Amino acid sequence: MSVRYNCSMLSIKLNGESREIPDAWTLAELLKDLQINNRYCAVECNKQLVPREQHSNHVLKADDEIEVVTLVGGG
Amino acid sequence: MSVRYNCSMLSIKLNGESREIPDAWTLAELLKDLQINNRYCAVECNKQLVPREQHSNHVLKADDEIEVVTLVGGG
Amino acid sequence: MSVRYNCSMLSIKLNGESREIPDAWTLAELLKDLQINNRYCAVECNKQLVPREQHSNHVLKADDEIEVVTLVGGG
Amino acid sequence: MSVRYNCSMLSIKLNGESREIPDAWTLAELLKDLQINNRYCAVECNKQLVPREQHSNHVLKADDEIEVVTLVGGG
Amino acid sequence: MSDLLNTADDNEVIIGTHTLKSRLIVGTGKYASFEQMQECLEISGADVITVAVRRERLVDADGRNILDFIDLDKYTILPNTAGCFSAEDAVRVARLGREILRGLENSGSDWVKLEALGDTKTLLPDPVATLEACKQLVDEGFQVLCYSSDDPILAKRLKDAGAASVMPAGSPIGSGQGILNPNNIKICMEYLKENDPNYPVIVDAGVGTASDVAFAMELGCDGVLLNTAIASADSPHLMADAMKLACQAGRKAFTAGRIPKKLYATASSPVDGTIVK
Amino acid sequence: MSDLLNTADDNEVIIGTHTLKSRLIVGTGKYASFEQMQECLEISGADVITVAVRRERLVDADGRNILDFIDLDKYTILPNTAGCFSAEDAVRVARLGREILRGLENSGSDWVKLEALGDTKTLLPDPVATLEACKQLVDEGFQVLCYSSDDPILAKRLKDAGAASVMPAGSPIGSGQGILNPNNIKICMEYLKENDPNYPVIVDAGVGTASDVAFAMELGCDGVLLNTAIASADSPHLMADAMKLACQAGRKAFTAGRIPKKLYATASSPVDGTIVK
Amino acid sequence: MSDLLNTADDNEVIIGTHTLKSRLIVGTGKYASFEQMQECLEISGADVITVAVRRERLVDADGRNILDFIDLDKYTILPNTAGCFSAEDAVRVARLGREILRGLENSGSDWVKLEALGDTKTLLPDPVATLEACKQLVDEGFQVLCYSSDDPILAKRLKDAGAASVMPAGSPIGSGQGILNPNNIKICMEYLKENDPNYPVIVDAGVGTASDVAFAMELGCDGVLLNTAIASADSPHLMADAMKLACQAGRKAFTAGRIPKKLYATASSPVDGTIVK
Amino acid sequence: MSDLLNTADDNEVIIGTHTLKSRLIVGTGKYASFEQMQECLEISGADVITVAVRRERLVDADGRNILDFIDLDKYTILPNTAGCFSAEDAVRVARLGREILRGLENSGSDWVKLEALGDTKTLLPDPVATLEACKQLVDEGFQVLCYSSDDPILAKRLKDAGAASVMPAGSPIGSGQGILNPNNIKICMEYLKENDPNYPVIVDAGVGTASDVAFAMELGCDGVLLNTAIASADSPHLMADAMKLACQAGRKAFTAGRIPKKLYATASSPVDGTIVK
Repeated sequence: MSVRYNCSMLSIKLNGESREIPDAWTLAELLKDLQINNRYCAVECNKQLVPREQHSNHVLKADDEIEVVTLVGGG
Repeated sequence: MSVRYNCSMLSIKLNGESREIPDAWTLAELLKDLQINNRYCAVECNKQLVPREQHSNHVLKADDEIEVVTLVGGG
Repeated sequence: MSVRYNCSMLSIKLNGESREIPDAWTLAELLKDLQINNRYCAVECNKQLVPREQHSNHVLKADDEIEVVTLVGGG
Repeated sequence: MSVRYNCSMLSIKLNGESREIPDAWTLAELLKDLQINNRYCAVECNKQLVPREQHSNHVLKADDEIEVVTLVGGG
Repeated sequence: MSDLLNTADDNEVIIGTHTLKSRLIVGTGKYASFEQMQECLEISGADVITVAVRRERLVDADGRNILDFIDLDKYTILPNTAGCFSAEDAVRVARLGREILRGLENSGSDWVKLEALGDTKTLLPDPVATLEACKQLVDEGFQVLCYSSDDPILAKRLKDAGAASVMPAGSPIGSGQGILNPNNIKICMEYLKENDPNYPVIVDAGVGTASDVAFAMELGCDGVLLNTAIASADSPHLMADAMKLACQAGRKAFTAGRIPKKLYATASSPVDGTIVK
Repeated sequence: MSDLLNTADDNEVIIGTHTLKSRLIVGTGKYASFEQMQECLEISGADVITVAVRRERLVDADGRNILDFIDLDKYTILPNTAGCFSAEDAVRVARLGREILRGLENSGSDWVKLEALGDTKTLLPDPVATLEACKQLVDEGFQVLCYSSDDPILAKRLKDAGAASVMPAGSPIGSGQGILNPNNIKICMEYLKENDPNYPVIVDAGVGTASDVAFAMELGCDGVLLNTAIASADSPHLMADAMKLACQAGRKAFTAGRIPKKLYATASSPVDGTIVK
Repeated sequence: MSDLLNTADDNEVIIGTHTLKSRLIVGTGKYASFEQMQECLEISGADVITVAVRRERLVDADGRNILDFIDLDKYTILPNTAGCFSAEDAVRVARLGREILRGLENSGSDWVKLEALGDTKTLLPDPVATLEACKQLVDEGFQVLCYSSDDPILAKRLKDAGAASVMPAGSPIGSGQGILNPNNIKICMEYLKENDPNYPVIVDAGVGTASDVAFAMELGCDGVLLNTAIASADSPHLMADAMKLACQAGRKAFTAGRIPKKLYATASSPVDGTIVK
Repeated sequence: MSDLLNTADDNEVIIGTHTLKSRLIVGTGKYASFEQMQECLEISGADVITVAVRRERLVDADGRNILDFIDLDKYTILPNTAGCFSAEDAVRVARLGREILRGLENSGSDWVKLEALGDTKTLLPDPVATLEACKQLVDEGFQVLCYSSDDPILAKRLKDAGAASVMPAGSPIGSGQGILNPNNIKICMEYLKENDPNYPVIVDAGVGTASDVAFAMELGCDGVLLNTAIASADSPHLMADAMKLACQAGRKAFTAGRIPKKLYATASSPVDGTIVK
């Protein structure tokens, strides 16, 4: 994801990899930026589930550990 | 089979039990007398199969060992 | 154990059964009274093991729950 | 066994392989020539066992099939 | 979807001149009634059923004969030689069975389930009498399906003697123990199907429940012959249905090629991508 | 004829608030393609399928998601917590799975297949973590189906902790060894179904072929959960069909009440009336 | 000749601080008399015997105590916590057992066979109580030999909790079914002996006869603990002798390295040189 | 103490005119060297050993003969007819074996281990050739020990034909699979020992390790004949010792009368008197 914003950035961990994102982004904006199919996913912030309804007003902070998961084949 | 003939008799073995039958009876006459459903049966005389077609001309002799068998349930 | 003392008694539980014993008896006196082979036994008072050495100075109180156990055959 | 006899020879089969031996040899002479430990062996001539005692007077003939066997390890 | 499944119609099996639409051959003995037998046979989906040959009861108990309850066009009858303990008797009974089926014009008039037994206690087959009877019956033009022990060498000899099928016992008749020696059954198959993959090998006797049938088919057997397991179940109808399904299931599992057996796991869920590590 | 068979519709099993029309629960892992998975699921007749929860691959390999191949109205999805080795992680993953299924409005949003494993080598379940996670998940309102060892005492503890179903392993995941300790499964059933005959006990893991499934059902288990046995078979489609049939066959055989096992025979053909003796 | 046999004296096994001269640990329960027990123990060759802790019968039936029949110098006594269904009770009983053995100055005063059972019906071990009690007893300085299920993950947790030995059940106590899940025992061994080959793993419970003992040893177990199989045999003396020999036989077979299993033969007699071909 | 043990000296078994002091009969094939063979035979405790009959290698590889390594006074040699695939050949080889042993004045000159095999691939016995050869050899005064399949009817026929002992295979020669069909071995025993409890039945072939031997003896067999299991073990000496001990252990366990098998426990420790309840 090429960094192309002209505001201060903050670093978070997304699915185990560190990533720079614009300050004060909400989860919703992050997901939109990742072009992720929201319906198929669930999101955790610092090991706490963030329900779908709260994505748009969940403001990300520095060093937040975000997990974006989906369903895959399994036994 | 009540005995009610006024001719000389001869003794045969039918299915292991001795039985008196009128002299010179054929197999067909025996079977008819036994009211046996010919279609469901096969007959042996002295361990030799007597095909259906020969029942009427197979004359019984004294001490003949007749086996009249049919099909039953089996594994 | 026939009761034959002329002092005040107190009631304890011994191996699950209630029993009257003279006031201020020590464990050692109880065991001696029971003619139990001390070497083969261990004693618990209120679920706490009372080591052999302390039997003689362990004074019994009302409602103490005493367990006197030994070794038996086992798998 | 190098051939070094100056009399007429005849051919026999020994343990499946053809072999020239002096005419009128007895089994005993054959075995001696083969330096076989007689005690450990048994001999068959044309599928017939030749007991030990008869080796010396069993004269070999052309095309005799001789089997000389011994004991080996087995299950 | 269905086209994915039936590559060749895998439920057909050829024994001699007979093409069976079901790999399950069901016996007609030991049912509570002829009616129950009829229903169970239909539920089982079998198109070949076995019968025995017995003396006509002359003074008939209830005047009914099993044949009144068997649709001779729907079923090919396979007469057996149960109750015979010598080759001579087995040949006699086979001829009688053929005679009856010829009279009935049933397609089963050219074959016989050869049973030459050792004794009544175990009803285990007698190898010598079976082999002898097999040769005689083949000479007399029968297609002979030989009930046999699971001795692979005997099985081979029966095939060499012309048997149309060799039917090794899973375990003694009516013992309900299923297949006690899969190793021997596998070796029988190696011998019988050497350069002859379609030679029919049927497990006959001792099957007790559905998983036994499936297991037999998974060994690569061409079919299963059973009677007691259905007739003597608490609910014969349900067990007949179970056996039909199990036979198909086992065959499909065999054809499908199962996973290997290993000491322990390989994850069904992907290992990577877990949030925890 | 059919009325003879389906007394009650015996293929239904109730787990928590869910009524399953098929006793076979099939996994969605390890298939060659999503298409093949879709076809096998349909052939298997399962109406409950399991899935795992994994990190979204962000930069997506092929942009396809399994959910594009699962008819959410036809299947109730049972999310698992595969890949978790502690109670804490298992609870997190369960919540995530529920969140996704709620978003998808799938009926499987209220239950979870709890897997808390000992380690990656054997993928055997960790009794302590499983019990702990089960309690937490029950408290959070999940209907918990616990993948567990075949230890009957642990099984009882899981039920007492509120598990909607206990799912003992037949043998290690993907080992294909079937049911290695029927004795333990029977004792699990005694404990779990004591005064509670309908409590659902599902054999999960290790099943390798059709006869394994039939055998599990014949032990009285309420269903079988499998994945590798179909996905990794040479022909997954055929094996899916085999497993469906075997599951039904086994259930019917269990309900039918099999014959007892004996050392040897009882004649299928009547003993008396033979021409020989 | 003998030097060929005992490379290292292979009958010794070390558990905690104890060096056992026999790999057979024999129980003292269920004998017809103390005398019979004494004779069987001696015949068995065991040098470690287990006992239980029970309430002194005060008004004594026959005034005899088992300890009058046990040579305290010859045998190391291993007290168990049979009859306990919680960690708390198991710890109490262990302390009492230790107290008695200290009084008797028997070498078994520093270890305990931990049994924390699920319930009286099956006497199967309770994994949670066993693990809890193990930790407490290790803290109190006991060398703990844990009677456990054959769940490999639990076995590993018990070792990690400090158990001096893990003793998986072959099958339920007194069931006489031998080793029902060799697969699990093998996996237990892999976990418990990983980088620790001498960690003692003893099969305890369910052994019924000599071949069970030999089989356990052939799996690589370090010993077998049994009681019912000898005490309840028709002739306990003979069975004690049988078990001694079987234990040695199994150990030697394990150490000797058996031949592989194959479908069929390799000739024992040389193939070439036969007169027939 | 020892008087408690050896009621009658239970290790003796009578076969024809021979009284064996050991129930283990050991083969002399496939050892790494004659020296190793000699040592293993001695360790095994066997007093009957089997040999094969082969063509003298005339131009001798190493000039050594097995007989130089066999103490003819200590061992009774049992010659076999390995390598024969017809009755005719088996009879020839038996005569040759007898001739050699007569020359050697060994006590084994009056008996033979009859092996008439089906084919080289499996080395399974041919029932027809075995029966035929048995009759001929009995006529010629041999005491015939028949290597046979585990077909009970064949076993009975061999006894009726005069066999001094019937030796059913546990599994194919050298397959190391032990006893694959205990059910058949039990039925063989019923037939062979009906009103003749001392008729010797020896399990021959397929034994792989000590527990196999113990199991055979626990079935009531009179002895075990093996070769590959010792000769091809990693350490033949240790395995020879293991087999000796296992044979004795199994016999004693059989004589002792084992405990019954049950689903689960009966407590080894007394139930009452626990401090907890």
